[in-house]
Amino acid sequence: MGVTREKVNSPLEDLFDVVERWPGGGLVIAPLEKLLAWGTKSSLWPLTFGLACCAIEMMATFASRFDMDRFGVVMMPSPRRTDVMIIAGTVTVKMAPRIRRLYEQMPHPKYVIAMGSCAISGDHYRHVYSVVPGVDRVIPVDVYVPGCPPSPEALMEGIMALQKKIMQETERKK
Amino acid sequence: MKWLLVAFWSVVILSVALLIAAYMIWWERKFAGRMQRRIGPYWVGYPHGWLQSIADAIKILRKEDIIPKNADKWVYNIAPFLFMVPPMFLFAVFPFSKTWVVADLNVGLLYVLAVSSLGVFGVMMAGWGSHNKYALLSAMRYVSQMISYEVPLVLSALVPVVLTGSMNLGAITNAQKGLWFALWPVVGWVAFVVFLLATLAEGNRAPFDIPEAESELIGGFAVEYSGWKFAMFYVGEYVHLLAVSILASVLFLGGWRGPLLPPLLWLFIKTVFMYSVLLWIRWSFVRLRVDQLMVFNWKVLVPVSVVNLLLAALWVVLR
Amino acid sequence: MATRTLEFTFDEMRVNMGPQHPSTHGVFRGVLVLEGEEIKDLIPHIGYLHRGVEKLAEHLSYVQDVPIMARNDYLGPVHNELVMAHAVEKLANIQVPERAQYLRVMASELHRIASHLVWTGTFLLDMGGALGGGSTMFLYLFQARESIMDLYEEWTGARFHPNLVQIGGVRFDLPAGFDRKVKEALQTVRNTVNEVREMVEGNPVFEQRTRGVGVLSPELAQSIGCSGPVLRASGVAYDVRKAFPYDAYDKMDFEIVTATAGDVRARYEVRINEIFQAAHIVEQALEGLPEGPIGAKPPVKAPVAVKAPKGEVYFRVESARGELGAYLVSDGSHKPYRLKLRSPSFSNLQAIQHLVRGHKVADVVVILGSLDPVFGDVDR
Amino acid sequence: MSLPQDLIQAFGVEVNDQGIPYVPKDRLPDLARALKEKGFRFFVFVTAVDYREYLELVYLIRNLDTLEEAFFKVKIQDGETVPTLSTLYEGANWHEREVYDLFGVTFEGHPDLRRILLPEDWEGHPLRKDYPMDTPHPPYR
Repeated sequence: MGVTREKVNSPLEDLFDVVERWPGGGLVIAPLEKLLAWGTKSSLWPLTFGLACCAIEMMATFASRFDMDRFGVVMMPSPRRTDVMIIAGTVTVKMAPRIRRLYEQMPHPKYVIAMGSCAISGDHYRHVYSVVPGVDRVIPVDVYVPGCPPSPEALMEGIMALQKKIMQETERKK
Repeated sequence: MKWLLVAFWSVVILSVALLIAAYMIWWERKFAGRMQRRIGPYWVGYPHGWLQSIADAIKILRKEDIIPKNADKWVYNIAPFLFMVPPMFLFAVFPFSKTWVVADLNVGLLYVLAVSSLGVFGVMMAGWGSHNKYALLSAMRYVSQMISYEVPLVLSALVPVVLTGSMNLGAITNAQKGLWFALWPVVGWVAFVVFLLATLAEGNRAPFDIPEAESELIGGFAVEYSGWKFAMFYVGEYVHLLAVSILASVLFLGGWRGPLLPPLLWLFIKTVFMYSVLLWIRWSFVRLRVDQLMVFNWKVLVPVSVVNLLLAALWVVLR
Repeated sequence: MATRTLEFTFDEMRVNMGPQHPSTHGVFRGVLVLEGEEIKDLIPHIGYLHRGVEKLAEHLSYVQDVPIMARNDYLGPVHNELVMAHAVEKLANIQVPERAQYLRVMASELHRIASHLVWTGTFLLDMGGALGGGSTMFLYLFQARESIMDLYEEWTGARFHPNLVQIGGVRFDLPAGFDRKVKEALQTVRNTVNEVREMVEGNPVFEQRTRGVGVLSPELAQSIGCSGPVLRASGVAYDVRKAFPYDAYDKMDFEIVTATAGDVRARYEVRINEIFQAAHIVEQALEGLPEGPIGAKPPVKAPVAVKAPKGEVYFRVESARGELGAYLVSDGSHKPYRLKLRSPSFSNLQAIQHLVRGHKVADVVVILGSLDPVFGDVDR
Repeated sequence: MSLPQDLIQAFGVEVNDQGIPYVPKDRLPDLARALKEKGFRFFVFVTAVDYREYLELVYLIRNLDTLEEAFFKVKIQDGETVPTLSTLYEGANWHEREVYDLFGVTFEGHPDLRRILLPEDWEGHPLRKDYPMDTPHPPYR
């Protein structure tokens, strides 16, 4: 069961689409889009949101020793301001609609990192009646970070992978 | 042609103020990082992540602009402007050097205090227009806090006025030729400390950041705002902080006065110092509760500043 | 002169807090019934992390159940492993070698320290906000916690869920030169905690926020079934480690930390002092560590290796949150017939409804934090 | 794992060959009251075990001063109701809700008997033996 992502443009991107249709517009837009992608990649703000064990490791990743602020990644409390949602922990049937709703509250462009094997597949709980086997049944996922729980270094690599993906998105469009 | 000149300088000062606000955010993140034994922004721009705020700005402009279905659209849309624009007006009257003032008002301080309290409207409208209980609660807290803390703020800002005998900010700066007001025995010290505390509360900073309290009210009055509208709230707060830091250095630290270095640089150094003091307090205290905040204001700050103002007046009379 | 009283009536306002909320320590949802800023009632909703562990345990064998249990109380995984292993050992009458007992004590006290460090950090974070002084102290304490995580990484190969306990012993022996590192880590912890105490204790803001807030009487605490620091802060000196000693706890010299006020401040004090007590116990365990086997070597991996006779048993250990119990019913096979986990967080959390009434919104997060619920443990 | 001797006689408690006391369910509130008067104030837990033909409720209450434990069971048939203890012990409130949620045992006189761990609209009681562990629950599972 896959979940698809609908594309919503921001006002700026609407403007870009108009300009792109003008003769020679593409030449102007291509570097600008690259700039936008760079901006997005350099300031990924995740939602302060943890579910289970992985949330503690997520906190450790944002704490002094690993310090995600170096990459411009800072936690934001309100989903309206965030770019990334890190699903850190087991998703239950009771929680799934709430996660879906939080995802819908985030403004486009938005990304999801599934952190830990529970969020990826349900791990050893996948056969239990109340557990969703994988958060990708609820919302589309961009990066999977395996581990139980993943070490902070692994989550950092996941965020790097997401940054790489954001930069590649612009290249694929051309 | 004078108005053209004024317009030109206004544009220059406003854009510089915005740029400075962006770098204040960066400075805060670096400063907090150092306090918390981490590095802060590092990889976005070499050296020390100096492009971080620029990247944040670019990203936030790209974000989708969400308007909640049940929001009061007109109120919701206009609130960010009402929050961000008033603090920008303040830069008109600040003396950046002996001659460099955009509008040299006689009642400069009155203007500053009047305009800076306009931000309340933006907050109340944001809280009401968002159709969100957290935003509404937060806006209520913010308004009550702003109105209460205006009293000690004004009373302590009046001390330099009494000592100078003028409300013109340039005149106040000139009066500090010998000794900064912040260093005046007792009267000046008390006024400076009260002003600092009231400034923290006005600027919505810890330990008085009750309206924004993430742990209770998620994100405060701007909880429903996304994209560039949120950016306006975010930057507006820092523009406000910049304005009050400048105001504090003008009122208490001798403004642009100082030996050797050019006046603008002196003002800059003092402003950065004031701002860093605010940050230092912010990143080392836990938050007060809303009722305790009010008690602190009405039972401690207001009486102290009233007595202090009386002392200052007495001193001027007896001199 | 006639006095005139002004009466205000407020409309009741319901505010939903959670399950996604920056300070609910996981997935707690509380519906606040407010009158202005004052709380009339709080309707708690739990179960957002109900993973059906008790059902799952019936389908897995005893050997497999031990590491699964670690995921419940994810701040003190070793305690959960211990309670499961102990229950099976008691039922099947398996003896644990003495060295393994000491290692178990050491591991569970290290996790108690780590858990209390996280608690103190998040508690201050709730009070000071992510953008304020609270986060500074939070980060200091997390840095101290890292030193303990490092110890685990070296000892067991895993930072977080060590899988240390196996039925009949422990899986891993100490690496060479470990005692020096433990002492260094404990010193780091002590220094950091002292530093944080210096920063918060006596600070008027902190004292005002915590003193007299959320007072829990000893009678109510017992009737609810609160245990651990929450109970001890109300003045009841009950500690499983003393009352029903297991492993090598009867050979350790430590005190039951209590406070009498029963408010948030008392709970803070108890936990802070427990960090020092736990550090003391770790040092004793390290000094008195006897030589000898640590259990089956290589570790038992076959799921059907352990069988328990028909019967039932209740075993309890002191986790960082209180009395963690396992009620195990066996039908004589290698799987449990029924496993009930008596989790301390579940019982402690019930107090929230009684504690918040009449307080302000800002106190809710402080009181909730002071109960230290871990939602993996609450919902199981 | 037992009850104080005088209570066993006073409340008609049957003790089986393994020494486990079974309390008749209509005497349960009286027994709990007597226990509370004897100093058994610390409520540890209540849970249930499904033996397919019948259910057993398991109670554990402790006296923190003497560290004595009162451990007893109540045997019920499917569909029978049990008097609640939540009026005597605050802690029984959530534990009984949990038993209701996972086993479907109804507690008479409980102030707020709703599902606690599972969503309100859940069907079935998962910890019963006839409930398969991997029951699907669309749309997410």
